[in-house]
Amino acid sequence: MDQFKHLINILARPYIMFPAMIAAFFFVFPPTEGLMKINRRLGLYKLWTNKGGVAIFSFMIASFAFGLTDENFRLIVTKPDNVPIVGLIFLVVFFLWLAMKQGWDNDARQAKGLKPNEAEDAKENILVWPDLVYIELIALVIVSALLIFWAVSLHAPLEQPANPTVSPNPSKAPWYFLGLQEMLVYFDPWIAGVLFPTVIMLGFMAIPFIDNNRKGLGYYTFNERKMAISIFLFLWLILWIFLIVTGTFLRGPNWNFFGPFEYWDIHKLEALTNINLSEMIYMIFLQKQMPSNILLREIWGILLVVGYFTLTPLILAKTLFKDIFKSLGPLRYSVFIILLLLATSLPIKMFLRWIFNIKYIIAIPEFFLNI
Amino acid sequence: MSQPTQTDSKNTSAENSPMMNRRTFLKWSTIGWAAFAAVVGGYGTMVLRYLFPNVLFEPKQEFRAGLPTEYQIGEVSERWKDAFGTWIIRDQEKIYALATICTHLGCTPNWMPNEAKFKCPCHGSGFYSTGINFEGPAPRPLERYRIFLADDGEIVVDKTKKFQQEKGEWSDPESFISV
Amino acid sequence: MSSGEPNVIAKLIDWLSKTQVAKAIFRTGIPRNRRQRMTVMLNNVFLHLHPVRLPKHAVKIKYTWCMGGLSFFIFLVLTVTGILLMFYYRPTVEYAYGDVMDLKEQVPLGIMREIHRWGAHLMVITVWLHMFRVFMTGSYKPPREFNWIIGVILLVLTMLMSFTGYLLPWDQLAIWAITVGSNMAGATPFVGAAGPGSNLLALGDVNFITSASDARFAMLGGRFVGEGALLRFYVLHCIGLPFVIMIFMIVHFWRVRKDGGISGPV
Amino acid sequence: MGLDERHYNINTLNKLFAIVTLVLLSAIGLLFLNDYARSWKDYQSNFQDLEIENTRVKYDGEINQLNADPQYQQLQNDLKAAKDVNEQACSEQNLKQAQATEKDLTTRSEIKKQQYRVIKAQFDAAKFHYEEVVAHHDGDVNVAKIRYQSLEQKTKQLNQSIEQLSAKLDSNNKIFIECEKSVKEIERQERTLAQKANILSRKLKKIDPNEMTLINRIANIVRNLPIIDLANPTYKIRQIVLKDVREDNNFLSLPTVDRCTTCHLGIDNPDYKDAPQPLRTHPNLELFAAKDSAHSIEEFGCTVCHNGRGRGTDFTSAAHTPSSDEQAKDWKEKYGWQEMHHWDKPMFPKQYVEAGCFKCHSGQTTIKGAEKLNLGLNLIERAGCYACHNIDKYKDWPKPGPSLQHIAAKTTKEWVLRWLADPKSFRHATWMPSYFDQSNTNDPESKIRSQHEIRAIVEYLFTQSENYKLNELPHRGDAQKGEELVAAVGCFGCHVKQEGLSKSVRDRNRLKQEQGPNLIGFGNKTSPQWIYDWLKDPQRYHPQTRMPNLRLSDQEAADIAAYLSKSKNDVFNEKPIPQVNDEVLTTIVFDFLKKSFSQDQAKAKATEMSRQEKLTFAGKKLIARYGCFSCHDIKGFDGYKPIGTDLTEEGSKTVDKFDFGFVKIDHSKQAWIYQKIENPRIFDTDKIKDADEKLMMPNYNFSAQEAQAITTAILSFVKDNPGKIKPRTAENLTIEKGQQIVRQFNCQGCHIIEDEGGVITDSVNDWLVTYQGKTKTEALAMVKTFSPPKLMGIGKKVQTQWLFDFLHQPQTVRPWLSVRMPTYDFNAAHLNILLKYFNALDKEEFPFTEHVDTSLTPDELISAEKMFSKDYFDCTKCHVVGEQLPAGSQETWAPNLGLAGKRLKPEWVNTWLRNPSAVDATTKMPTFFDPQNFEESGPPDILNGDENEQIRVLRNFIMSLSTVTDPPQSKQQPVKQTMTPTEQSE
Repeated sequence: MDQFKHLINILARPYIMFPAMIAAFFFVFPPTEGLMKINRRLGLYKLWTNKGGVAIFSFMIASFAFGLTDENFRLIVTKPDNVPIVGLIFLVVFFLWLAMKQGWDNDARQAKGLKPNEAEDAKENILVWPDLVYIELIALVIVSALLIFWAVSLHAPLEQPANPTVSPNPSKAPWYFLGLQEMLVYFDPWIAGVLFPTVIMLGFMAIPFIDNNRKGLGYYTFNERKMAISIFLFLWLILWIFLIVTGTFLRGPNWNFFGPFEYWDIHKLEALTNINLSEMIYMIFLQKQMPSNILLREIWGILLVVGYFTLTPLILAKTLFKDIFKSLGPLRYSVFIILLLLATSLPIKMFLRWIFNIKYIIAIPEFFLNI
Repeated sequence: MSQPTQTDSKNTSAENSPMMNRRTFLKWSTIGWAAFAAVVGGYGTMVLRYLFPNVLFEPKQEFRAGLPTEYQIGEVSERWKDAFGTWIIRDQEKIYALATICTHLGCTPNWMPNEAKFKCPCHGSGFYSTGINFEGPAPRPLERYRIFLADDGEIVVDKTKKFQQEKGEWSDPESFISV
Repeated sequence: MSSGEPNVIAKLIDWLSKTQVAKAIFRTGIPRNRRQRMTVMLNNVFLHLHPVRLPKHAVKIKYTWCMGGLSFFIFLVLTVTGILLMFYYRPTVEYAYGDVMDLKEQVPLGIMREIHRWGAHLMVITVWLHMFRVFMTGSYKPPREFNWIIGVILLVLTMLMSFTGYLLPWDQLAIWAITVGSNMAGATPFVGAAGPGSNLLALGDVNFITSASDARFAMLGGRFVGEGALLRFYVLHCIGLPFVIMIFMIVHFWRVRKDGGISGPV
Repeated sequence: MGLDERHYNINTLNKLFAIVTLVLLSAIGLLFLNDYARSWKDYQSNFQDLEIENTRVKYDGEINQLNADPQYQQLQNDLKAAKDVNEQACSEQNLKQAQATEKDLTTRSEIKKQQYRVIKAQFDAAKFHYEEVVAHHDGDVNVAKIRYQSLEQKTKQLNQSIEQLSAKLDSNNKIFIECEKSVKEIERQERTLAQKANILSRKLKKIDPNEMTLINRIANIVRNLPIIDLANPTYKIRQIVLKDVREDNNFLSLPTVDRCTTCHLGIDNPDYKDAPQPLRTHPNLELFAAKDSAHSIEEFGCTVCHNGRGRGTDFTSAAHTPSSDEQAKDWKEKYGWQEMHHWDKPMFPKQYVEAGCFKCHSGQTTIKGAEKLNLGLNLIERAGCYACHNIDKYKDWPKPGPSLQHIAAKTTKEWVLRWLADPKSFRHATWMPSYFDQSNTNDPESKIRSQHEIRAIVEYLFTQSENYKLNELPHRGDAQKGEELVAAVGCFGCHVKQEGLSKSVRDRNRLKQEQGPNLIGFGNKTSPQWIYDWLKDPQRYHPQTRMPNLRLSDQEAADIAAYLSKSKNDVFNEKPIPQVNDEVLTTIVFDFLKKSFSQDQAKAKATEMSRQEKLTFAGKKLIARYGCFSCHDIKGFDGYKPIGTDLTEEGSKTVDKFDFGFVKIDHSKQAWIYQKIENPRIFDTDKIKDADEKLMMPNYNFSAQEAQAITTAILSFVKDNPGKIKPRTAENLTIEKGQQIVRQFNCQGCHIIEDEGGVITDSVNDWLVTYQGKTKTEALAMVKTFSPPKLMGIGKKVQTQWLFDFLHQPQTVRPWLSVRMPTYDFNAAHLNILLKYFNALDKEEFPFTEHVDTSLTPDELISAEKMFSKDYFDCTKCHVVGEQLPAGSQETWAPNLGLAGKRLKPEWVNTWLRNPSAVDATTKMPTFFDPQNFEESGPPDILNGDENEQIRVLRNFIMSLSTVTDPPQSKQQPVKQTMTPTEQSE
């Protein structure tokens, strides 16, 4: 049993878990026809059937129940402020399943030349009183009851009085910002804390203007909007929800990583000494002294970053995103690709860190400018 | 339903009055709306300025630590240890201020003059007088505070800003005074 | 099974609904027939957020998940519990912690605080799920683009509401969470003291962006999370942000109706 | 028109819109300007100019001094020379090789360090992992171990190579250090020498626009512009927040917040002594504001002493208070000053500024540096204000006036009648205040009524006077001898005997001399027999009196009685005594009766009474009304409460609680109190009042200066508790209690205690001249010897038991003194406090017993006697030993060494012998052991020249003296044995 838990602890490490998640993601939510075929062949779509739902939830509940037998797992999961996140996991998975199930059902109907379920329903009009009003009332009652049960059974946390001189270890932001705090491991605060949130907000606002696919309005579908849904879910599930879960449950003292069954040992040490790209180039490859001129020193990183945001879009437009480029047009495409590249810069930076131990691609601490 | 009337009025306003001079129209409305934009800007500025009070009631984070000449070369001064949690150290070229917080678990180390090191009583971490850790569990060197000379030549230590060696911040000119 | 009693009650209700008072208040009688069921929706200021009739799919909870409605409902719960909490809570460093402690220990039904806190967490979740549903049904597509933008703003405001409320108990959890959060504001390019370019906004030896004049300071009203921050967050939490969120909510609901009601297949 | 559905011309609307928006815009501009313009910014700007000027002057002076300094010149030349030499030695070519090596080594070392950092981190993690695996058994121990060990190996290797590299680097870099060594050394010396100048020049560069670069000069302006001044302005509100100095704010105790330094910028800086206000330095930096003073501004702020509104940053809102009408006018013109009505604690005007001291220093009897306040407090003590007005500080103080229980034995009704009518006509500076013929009772009708009131009071006093049998005068007194005795025994420590005393000269020392009444007019007032009886035992007549017993012989007492009775005031004695008018008397009685009865009943009762009954009835009522019983013991008034307002928190009363009547004075607390003290009845002016409603506070005829002092004191009685008061340690409390006793019994009339007192010295001087035939210069030289001793270091010096005995029952230490230590009626509590007090002053432990072996071996005794003898230190030249008086001249006479064993602490004797002037700088005791050259100072032929041994042995000898020769002064009869130097010399 211990061996098994140990294995899970190892598997949960970001540099194993995260690539695995990404890899699996694109098979489960295939953005392209090619991947879709693989998905079909593997039968992954079966997840979005009733049986699949039962399987998913049985698995989740079973693992959770198993986890609760472990002291360390129990300790962190039942922390009052973490309970909503446990709820969040189950809710997200449930609604993901619900949406995908309806989507695949509708896709199957459309494959047969039928209209989606919603379209069938929409033919008929229903008076709002009492059907909808009553349903809503019932929902309110359920939520009220839930809140009261929750409030009675779980005390809101109140720790020691505020002490500005003693910081708890770890100090965590509120859970809904833990994604940003997790990004802080890989980016400087001005990127993780300011640039990314702003871009996320603006990017979300831009979605209706980028997505010019007229299909899929008002009904669940996957096939008709594979690319859009896949990208959205990647951002939302992997880069937001998953990072929050990691930040809440798997980050312990000194922001070190701890497996779900691992004791939060405050003494745990990790090799966190990383190297800047410029140091790597000059000191390790060229065995030379670092140039004193900042621009000269960081030119490689600057070229890389500029290249990433200029050359990659061009290359992608010619290759992978050829169709998209065609349908979006240059302006929409540029906005889309810049946003996408910004989003993917996070996993890219993560991989650079894990594989090459890179700290900053551009490191100009003199101006607080590190990328 | 209001759609047609709207477009109508737009068209008519400019054309329908023969005596109206398009130029005057533009001039006045430009002035008006420019002024209005300035007013809105002014309101914004008001709110912005309002957010920065002229006095603060925060506890002092700066303290005056006497003249540089009051410290001997090679001395680790414990004068401000109890009151401000700071050691002031003078070596051949500079004076710097070390925080008395062990980087391991936040205990307060002791200065051992005979062995010329800081020794943390909690878990035995040891630091040189530079603040560099060399023994025990401490993961990184002690932190330095911002230090500078006031107008009258006195040393001022500002605890709001810290410099960490592992981030390469000890070369920052604010992290020491050269003497 | 005596058939007399229900009759009496039904008659009584019937009679009551015909009194002048009932008419004055409800205008419509008991919504029994189709016409009445329609007019009740039109005549009631709260109900008339809804249209009179809807396509069938829109009534199905499978389609809507009811997340938008629940978010609004939780917002109302939070408003009520929040107002009640304000009776016992003083936003000063001296009293805040003790007052929250007293809510737990001493104030009758101080469980308001638990409902408020868990409700706040729940609202963040329901708002996210609402957004998720809206995306999955493609409901942001024309003509609803603008309402999607309003929705994103409401989402951000919801998180800010929760963030500002997080500080108020004034315990270790609170100040350090806000410290971590607000340090990010200090890293804002140009206007944050620890952000890139802040030292470019200087003239000669005079720095204009310092820890006492940057974005973080404006947010906290001080250089640290202290009494200034507590008061600012309190005011934002109780007045500032609710006011803004309410305005955006009104626009959001209005546009739902004006943009053709809930989305559906064309 | 109708077609457009328009009413207004759009152009008009545009115009209108543009105009109103422009108006709004200018309103916003005005708003910003209005917010920006603050008067304190002008002061700060002025201060900046001053600061620049000041710094420049200092800098120029510093530079001139440097240039004139030959050492500096020399250094400059040396530097030039050293640089020339260096140019050769440190030239590029010479160092080329080394520079190349340095670069190479540095690079290599940097790279290694980089690797080391990474490997070290990996090693630490691997180590932890290994430990964890071993502990939890969850993983392959061997794998972990191998990884750990290999990393350890690598770490060590890297570390080693880094060390090697840095060693190489060090040896390589020696050449650089060597070649620059001399230059650097000179530069360092130069820096040290020019340090001040450098600091000043740096400061100038920061503040003086002329010294700034262009960009900084622009920045200096920009930073203070509106809006932008949010970031980093030079014009700033300065504030001092003090958590431990509390401001009393209607039941809330809040931290003090003082922003006074926003304008008073030079307050703690001695450089601005002559700067214009508000920039000027505090006038008393030694005690206030300066960093190292007792009340540094950083610790105490301003308003805790000055009052006012600490948060105010404009002239009026800070609640400044002008000290005179002229100043008020001036301020109105200059600053637009207005009286601040909405602040209950306006600043103290300059003349009352010391009123701020008391709230923290209420325990102390004398507050150092607050002369006016001290005078005020002393006046309150002497005048006995506390008797009618409860003041917490004086709760336990005795009644200030003499007992009237036996008044019939002391004086006559006629004298009292005249005295009450106008005490000042008997002794014109008497402390008995005037009750009658005041500004509200000097109309003819009131005058007649007053006469009857006096008559009634006197009648009551004499009716209640108890029998008191005076001791018979045994001898006829000799007035001339009496006069000399009064001068000799020390009466003038507490009394004066002066006709035509001017009250304007009463300072604090004078008050000490006026502890008791002026010794004039006794011939009219009382009989020689009473004086004799009084002198022999004051407590018998008046048990609570503070008059001590001087242990006068019967003859001496009789002589003094004869002398004092000689003094008469004939004018007073001949004042007519008015007749009693029954009608007036009845009115007075009726006025009292109608307070308890109906008009008719009262009338009936009044007419029923006999004249005598009326007089005693009215007398008692009047004494109760005027509060005579507060100061005097009068039978029949037990349990009566003081009649005056409680003054304990008078200073905290708000202005609206004072009744200014129709008197046209400034409506401020201080003006009212001052006016009240100067003329207690003035607020009745122009008021219509019945006789028994009138104000009745008596008039002390204080001078303006005194009234001001008392006002200061009363203003200082507040309820505020700033929190940061002198710590209430047991030691401090003891000292405060001791000071109070010293004050009550006027010890400082004769002795100097805590650097204050000894006012008797002048009269001793007079005595020496008048009765000892000394010239003025002679007298001046010896007056110290003939005055009562200074009480300094008593705790260290004197054994506690001896002091106790002495205070209880004085014995003669200095036989030549004519001034006597009188016997006070101290109770055990008093004595205890005094002992603790003297010990606490010297920080001696109490109770304290010192065990020092003072025995001597026979050999040591011989050495000691040698040292004591004429051949060596010749101690008996000055010191009295037993009954043997010193051989030397009178001005050097010193205390009886025969008493040393019992009296002095052995440790103190040691210290004293070692270096007397270190203990008391004014002593006449010679220093036998030169502290500069201690080892050589003692006589070399005694005890092998060991000075420490010599001192010890001599000390032990002195301590044993009482047993060697039995001193004649026996403790039992110290009085009779007192010898005056005159007798001795004859």
